[in-house]
Amino acid sequence: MNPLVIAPVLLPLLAGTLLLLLRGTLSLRVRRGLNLTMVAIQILLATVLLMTVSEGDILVHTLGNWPAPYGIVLVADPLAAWMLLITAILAWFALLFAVRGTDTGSRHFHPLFQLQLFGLNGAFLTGDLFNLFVFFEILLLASYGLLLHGGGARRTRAGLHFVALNLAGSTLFLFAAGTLYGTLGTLNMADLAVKVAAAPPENLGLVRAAGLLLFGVFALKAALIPLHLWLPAAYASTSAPVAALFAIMTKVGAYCLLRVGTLIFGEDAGPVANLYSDWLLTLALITLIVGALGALSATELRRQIAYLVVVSVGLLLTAFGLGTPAAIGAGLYYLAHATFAAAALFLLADIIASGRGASLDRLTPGPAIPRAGLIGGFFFIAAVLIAGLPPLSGFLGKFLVLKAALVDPAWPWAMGLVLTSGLLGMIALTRSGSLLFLRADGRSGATPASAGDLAPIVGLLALCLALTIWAGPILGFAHTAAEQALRPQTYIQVVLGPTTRTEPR
Amino acid sequence: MEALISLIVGVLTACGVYLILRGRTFPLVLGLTLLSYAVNLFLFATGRLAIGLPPIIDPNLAKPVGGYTDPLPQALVLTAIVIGFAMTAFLIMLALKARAELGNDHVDGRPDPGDRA
Amino acid sequence: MLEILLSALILIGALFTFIGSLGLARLGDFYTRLHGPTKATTLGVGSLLIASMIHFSTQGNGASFHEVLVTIFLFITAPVSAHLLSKAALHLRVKSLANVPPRIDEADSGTDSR
Amino acid sequence: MNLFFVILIPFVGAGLTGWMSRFGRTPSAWTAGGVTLLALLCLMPSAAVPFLGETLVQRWPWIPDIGLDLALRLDGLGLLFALMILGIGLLIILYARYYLSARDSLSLFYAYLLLFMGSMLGIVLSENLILLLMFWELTSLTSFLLIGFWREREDARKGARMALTITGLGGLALLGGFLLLGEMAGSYDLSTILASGDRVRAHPLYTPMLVLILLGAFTKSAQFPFHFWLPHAMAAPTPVSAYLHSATLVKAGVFLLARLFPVLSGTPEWSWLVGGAGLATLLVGAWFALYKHDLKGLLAYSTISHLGLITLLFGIGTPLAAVAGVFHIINHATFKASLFMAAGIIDHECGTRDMRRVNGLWKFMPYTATLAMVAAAAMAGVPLFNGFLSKEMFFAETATFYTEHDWGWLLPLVVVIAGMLAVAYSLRFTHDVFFNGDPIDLPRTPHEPPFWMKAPVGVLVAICLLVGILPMLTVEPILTVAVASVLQTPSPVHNLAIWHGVNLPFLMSLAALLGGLLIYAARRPLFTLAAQLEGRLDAQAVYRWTLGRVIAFAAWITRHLETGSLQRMLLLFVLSVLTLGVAGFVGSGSPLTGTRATLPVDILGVLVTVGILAAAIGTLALHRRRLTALIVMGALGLPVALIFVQFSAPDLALTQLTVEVVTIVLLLLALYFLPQRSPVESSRGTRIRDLGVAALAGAGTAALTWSILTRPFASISDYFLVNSLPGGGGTNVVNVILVDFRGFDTLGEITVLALAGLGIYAMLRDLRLHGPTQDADGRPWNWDLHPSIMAALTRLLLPLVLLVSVFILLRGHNLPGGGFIAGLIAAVGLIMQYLTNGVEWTHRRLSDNLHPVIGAGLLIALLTGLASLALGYPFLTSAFTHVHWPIVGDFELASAMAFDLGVYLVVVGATLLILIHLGLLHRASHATSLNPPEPR
Amino acid sequence: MLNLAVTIALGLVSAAFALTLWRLLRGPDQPDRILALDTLSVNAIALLVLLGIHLDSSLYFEAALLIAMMGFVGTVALCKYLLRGDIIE
Amino acid sequence: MKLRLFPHPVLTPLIALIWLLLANSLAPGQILLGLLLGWAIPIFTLRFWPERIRIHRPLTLFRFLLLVLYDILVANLNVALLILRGPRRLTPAFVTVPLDLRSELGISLLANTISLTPGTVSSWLSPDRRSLVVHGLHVRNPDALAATLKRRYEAPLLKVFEPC
Ligand code: NA
Ligand code: NA
Repeated sequence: MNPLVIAPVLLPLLAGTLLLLLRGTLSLRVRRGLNLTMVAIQILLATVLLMTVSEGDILVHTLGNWPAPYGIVLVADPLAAWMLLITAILAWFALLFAVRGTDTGSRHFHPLFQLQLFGLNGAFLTGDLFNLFVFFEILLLASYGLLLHGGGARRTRAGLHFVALNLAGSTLFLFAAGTLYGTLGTLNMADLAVKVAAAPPENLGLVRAAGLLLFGVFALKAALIPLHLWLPAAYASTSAPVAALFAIMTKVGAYCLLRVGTLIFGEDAGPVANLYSDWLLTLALITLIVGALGALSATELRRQIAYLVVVSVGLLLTAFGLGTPAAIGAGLYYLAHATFAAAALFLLADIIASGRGASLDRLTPGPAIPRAGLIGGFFFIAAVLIAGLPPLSGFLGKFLVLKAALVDPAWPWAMGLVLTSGLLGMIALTRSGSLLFLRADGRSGATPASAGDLAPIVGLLALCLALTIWAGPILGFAHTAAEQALRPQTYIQVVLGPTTRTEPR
Repeated sequence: MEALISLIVGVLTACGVYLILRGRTFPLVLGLTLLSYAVNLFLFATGRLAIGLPPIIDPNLAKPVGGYTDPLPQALVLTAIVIGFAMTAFLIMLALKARAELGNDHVDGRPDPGDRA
Repeated sequence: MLEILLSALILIGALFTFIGSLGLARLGDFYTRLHGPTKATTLGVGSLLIASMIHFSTQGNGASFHEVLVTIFLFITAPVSAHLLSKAALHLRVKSLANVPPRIDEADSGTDSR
Repeated sequence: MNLFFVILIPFVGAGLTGWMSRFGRTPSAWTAGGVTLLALLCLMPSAAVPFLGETLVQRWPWIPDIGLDLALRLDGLGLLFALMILGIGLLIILYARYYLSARDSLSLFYAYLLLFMGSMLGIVLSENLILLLMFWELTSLTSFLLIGFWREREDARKGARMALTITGLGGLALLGGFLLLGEMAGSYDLSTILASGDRVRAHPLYTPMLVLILLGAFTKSAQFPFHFWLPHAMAAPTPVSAYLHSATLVKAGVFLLARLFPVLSGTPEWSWLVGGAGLATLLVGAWFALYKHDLKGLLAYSTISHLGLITLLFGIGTPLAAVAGVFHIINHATFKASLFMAAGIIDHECGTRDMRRVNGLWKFMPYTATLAMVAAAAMAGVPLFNGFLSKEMFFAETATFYTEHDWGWLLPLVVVIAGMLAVAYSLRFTHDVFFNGDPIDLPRTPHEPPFWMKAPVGVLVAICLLVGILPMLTVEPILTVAVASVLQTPSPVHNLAIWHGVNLPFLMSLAALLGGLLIYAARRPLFTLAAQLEGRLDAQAVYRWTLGRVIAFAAWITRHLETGSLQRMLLLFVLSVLTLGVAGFVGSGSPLTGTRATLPVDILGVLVTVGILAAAIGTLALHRRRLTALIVMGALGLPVALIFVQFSAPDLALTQLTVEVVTIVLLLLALYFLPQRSPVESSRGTRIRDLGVAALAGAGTAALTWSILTRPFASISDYFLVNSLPGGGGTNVVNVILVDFRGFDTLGEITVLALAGLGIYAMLRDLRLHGPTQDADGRPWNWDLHPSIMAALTRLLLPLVLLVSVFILLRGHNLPGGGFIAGLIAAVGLIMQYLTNGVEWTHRRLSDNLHPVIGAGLLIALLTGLASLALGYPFLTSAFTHVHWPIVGDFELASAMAFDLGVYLVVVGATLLILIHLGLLHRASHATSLNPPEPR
Repeated sequence: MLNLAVTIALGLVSAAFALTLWRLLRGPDQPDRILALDTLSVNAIALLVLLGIHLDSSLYFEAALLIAMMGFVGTVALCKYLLRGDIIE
Repeated sequence: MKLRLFPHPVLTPLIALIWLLLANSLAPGQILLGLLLGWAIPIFTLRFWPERIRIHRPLTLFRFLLLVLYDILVANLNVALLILRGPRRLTPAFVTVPLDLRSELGISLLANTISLTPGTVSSWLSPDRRSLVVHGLHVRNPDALAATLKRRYEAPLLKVFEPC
């Protein structure tokens, strides 16, 4: 039993509950401060957890003191810790942006924000398939609340689509989980891994079907083609801090594809080994190119960024689909980059939109943004990041994935499509950048973005810079996480191993 | 009985799918409700069907482990029902919001083409 | 003896339940159909519940009277339901075999405050 | 580590220069110049190394795992380029100080320039291939900034974008090529790669790798057919053109050819691709240069042509050709930089660069004219100027080629023609600008520019002359070491003398000079011909067309994919899921039906099946009449609950029944604000398609259910049955699972419920909806708000309902029931009061602030779990004990009960919050709300 | 005998259930359908009681009680909708 | 204050009784719990009870209840026969019953009683609450029916709930 494992889950729940209860009691200032502090503590917790597991250790918390596979377990391995840290950091910057005013646009922003983190952290930590479903619902419902935060017709429509699709996705999740339970009799993911590997041939059909249905669930969350269509509108029409926070949402799907794909349907899964690989690689590559085409055709900046998020999903899942330690390590490195870069761009897009008067973020000639030089500089850097141009982390991530792809028979496809999508993305960003910053006529009269508005953006960009500079050690960690994920025996042993009950009841 | 349950799940799914493919918010909600009926029954059935063996332990009677039906799917369905209810409620609210902001109840907010039939 | 009583109660209950639904299915307009279920079922389910009460009280696990509660509930609610249904049908001017008193139409076609 | 500083200094200096802007133009210029000088100084300590025949490598570990280090190298080639970059850079900085007007932000310009300079230095000094690539891309990006410097000009923006697109394309190809090359050589370090040429050339992937790398080099060096971006880049301020298109940007491509020469060259593929591209570029560039009326356009095409010449030399691939190539790199850099600067001066002085108007400048600016004419002569390959020397070596190489290949005679012929064209356009530059009558309609009256603007030109022209006359003294040493590093062997014997006697190359030079004169003399008909040809064979048009097609395709595909239609998304989702499920099952060869015995069909089973099918299909059939569909769907809950009862799930039956009615109330609340009917929108075909898809989905889930139900089964549940009472203290195993074994799920589940409540509440804030004042048939609503018979009796029911709720809550741990069901019952009881008595009446008796209830519920559940954590047990560890009190007897106290209480509160709070606030929607939408009269 | 009675009763109640279902689908008016839905609950209670006797288990009592309560609420809500549209006002 | 603590002397034992019915047990613990709930629930719910229910003649009420039970039995037999005979022989009619009862509860109880018994359903209450329209399944003489209803049900209810 290690409280460190459960702390990242309990803290946001507690914070969310308190923020809800104290809504009327505490002033907005105090609530903002409280929220920021809580997220900062989560960063700290995630860092400590990451340090603890950085050598490949796995920590388990058996909830209710019931041993796995009977009770629910939370499992912190390097992969989970990595996701937690990225989430917490991202959340802090998104919140920092939100507390400058957008958080007052709707009731309950602060509790919803914390509960969203509860859902995210829980999804990363849980070792139980059904519990994963529950956390999916939490993070989705919280995100629905946040997505609609502020209102507006477009936002509402996007929200409706998002909710409806995800409800269909939830139904599918239950079908898949039910099939696995009905066939294998367990829900613990480590136990499922054991049982899947030992499944008799007559049950393989059900196991495979369930596995691929789960794939569908996660693909929907991850925005893998053809299930990516919800993303552009949803991301493009929500408020900036929420869109920034959403940068992690697709990664939840990607994480689950990786987790389930390596743990339950991984190398050791016997006849269903590597069930996801081919599907994942093929679809991810198509996603890459479709996303890039979308970015190229976008007529609004935020939609363009949303499509670039689709592209990053494609690259990320290409890495996961390749399935080697090098590729997955590269993917995990890229994941952090893509999250921060997309978030920075979404925040920046908000500043650009509010600086252009009535033109908003439409990619048409419009008035100049106040402090265009500075903001243009940030945009330039962020664009370089997201387009994967040298020398920043985006390039490194892309390079690492491509390098890892060379051992795969599909490498020409991977290389061709990755490079093409990179080119298209670059063309798209050049067009929009030159339109927004070079081709401005007149002044919009909007108030210039303050240093405080820009601080979260600078912070996120600095994070990407840090990812670039310390790529060596970070990638080292990512490789540890990848190897750990690809060798699930340790995970299984730690989870299912000799009972970890604190003492007999 | 198993065939009947399968049939029920299948028909509920089919009706649900058809309804969610209609372009209005209300049928969408109805369809998702039908789908959640289908999946709840399915989830329940994964514990297999047993008559008269509710998982209520009788402390006086030392029934064997096989003397009760599988309780776990029931717990899962309970959770799923609650979550489904919450989601449905939210979707309904969203449908109303969409109606208010888009001016009609088409899922894409398309202007009303009128009743063609 | 007990078994005969029980069987009789059960059969009476089932029969009345059936007749109630039969009325619902057969009768000519809504207002007449309304009589079937609201009456026949109260007695039908009442008998069944009494049967259940007797059955479980004689099983050796002590008296079982909680069925009374269901009966109470049904007896309070069934007439209210019937009244509301009838009121709604009158409001909607559902086709009636009997002549509807004109004052109902007058009152119901007014505006929505008293 | 001085090499690092050489690169780093310009980058840091860029920031410094930008910061200096606050002190004015001159300090900016001084800073930029100082930075460049500093970088040059930093290079000096190592400058001798190449001359000793060594290669200096400096390394700083970065990502050692993948062989990506910050590794720099200094060899002859690198030194040569670094000197050119810094030296010409210095001159450009000086020139730009005077060239740019007061409106332009000089410091920004210098900052971009220094960034570009640093990137360029990075390319030429990189030891690691990936590092080289990074700098390569950085030059694309920074050149984008430089070309688009005059952002208000459309041509500048377009030119910049085009340059970035083409060089970016090349950069990406280069990435692919480098990746492959690195795999082949086993390292990204040039030292290793340059030593593994044989292995690389023998590798099966050599050709694709070569093509990719050449794509990179050719796009950067504006080789045909990628040459068209370069003339458009002329929209840049002239110092930029002078810098980028003489010594730096475009030279990066040929630098790469030189850099990788030992690894890549020596194969037919290399010869054909590189030679072919070079030859085509040489010719095409020269041809177009002649007809450009824009002075800079002429120079741009001539640059293309010269780049083609250099490429062709590397394509020929002999050691001597390499010598000529490197030599011409130097020469071209000097004369072209000076020519661009001269063109800039003319533009600056005349206000136009159109040679049809710019005439006879000799009279206005004789010094400038002299300098320009010298440089033009070098470009033409006139003896005594540096261009002559390298061009003659070039002719010599083509002549050698002729002796060794069939059809080889074509090459000297073609290059002589290109040479003639070069002479002709050089002549035009000289004659048309400085002589040819008087200027026509110039915006300004030209005169000599400031001295410091001419000085850089003078320096470069001096170099042209010095090299041209005294090659052995001036250029020979650096050329030798540069060639040595290109070839990775000592430089071959070459003779840089001016006079080699009358040989074939000399005759070719002579022919070129004379032919050029003739062509220029007969230019008029040629101009007419060119004007007629214009627009055909236009690579730029191809580019625009391609880009346009790509964007149109992107828009087309995106429009067709992302239609914004939810129906489409859902359809795709269902189809995807079907595909996945079927692929999963069918691919396995498992039988559909398992071996487990099935239960016999009984009457209840048939009944519920009929009931459910009737209700489901009825809902579907009647879905357009919404209320009817809702009523029919309301009948689903009963048979489903009966199934749960029949198959031993009493808890589920109770839950199903309560949730069902709450859902119906919810749907009714919503329906009030929605149309009462759904129009038919989809066509018959669509409906049939949807029915088909729905039927397939139904068949899929039915098959899945059947397949599972007919299979034998063993699960972890035995553990729950065994441990529920001794370990969890309850006999209702389902409830013990919910509050104990899987209490964490339940915690999540109530969070979901709370979130739904909060989310809905949050959404309601600005929601305005107008409920209809009459029903669907146009009938006004009934006058009776709260029929009194209903109201009076349901009030009586409240205590009863609450009692049942408490009953269900307390017994849940041991018998069917529990916090969730109990909470819903209480909520329904309270909702009933709202239904029958109205909001106002009820609110006078019951607070509508439900947030504290939800919060308290969550907190109780959370604290129950935290308590165990505080005691050193895992979260949510339960404890229970049996207490014996007199009279009362034995009763159980369990922490799980507290947890269940939390669940209860959240359920009551959230359900009421949702329903009441939905109910209040109507009132919220009316400023003057109808105040329902209070029933007495 | 009891078993026989219960079996016959189950048959009768099932028939009632089916008839009610028919009315539910047939309509023709909304009150007819609501009435059918209400009757369906009562039929279901009857079925549950019979099932309880048949299986000799009292665990079904709560379900019957809840059907009685919830059926009423459903009927009231639906009637209120027909009368007023706005059911919580 | 006293009223707040023990809001309803009748309700408390009634709730306790119902609790015991629910629990199906007479254990001392359950009795105590029942009383506890009988005390607690009215505190919360009394606000929902608009008027004090005063029963003036308990014996009349009891007799009334027996009468109603008897009528229900007979009514059910009648209705069953009517239904089995088929729809054609029926002569349904709406009958207006003028009301002397004034209290909401009284009227409600009357309406419910009418609905529960012989072939009649209370269909409509006039806005002024002075008359109740009853639907009869098989009515031969509407006025006689109205009179019977008044005599048989309204009179005792008047005595019990509105004796003045
Ligand atoms: Na001229
Ligand atoms: Na309302």
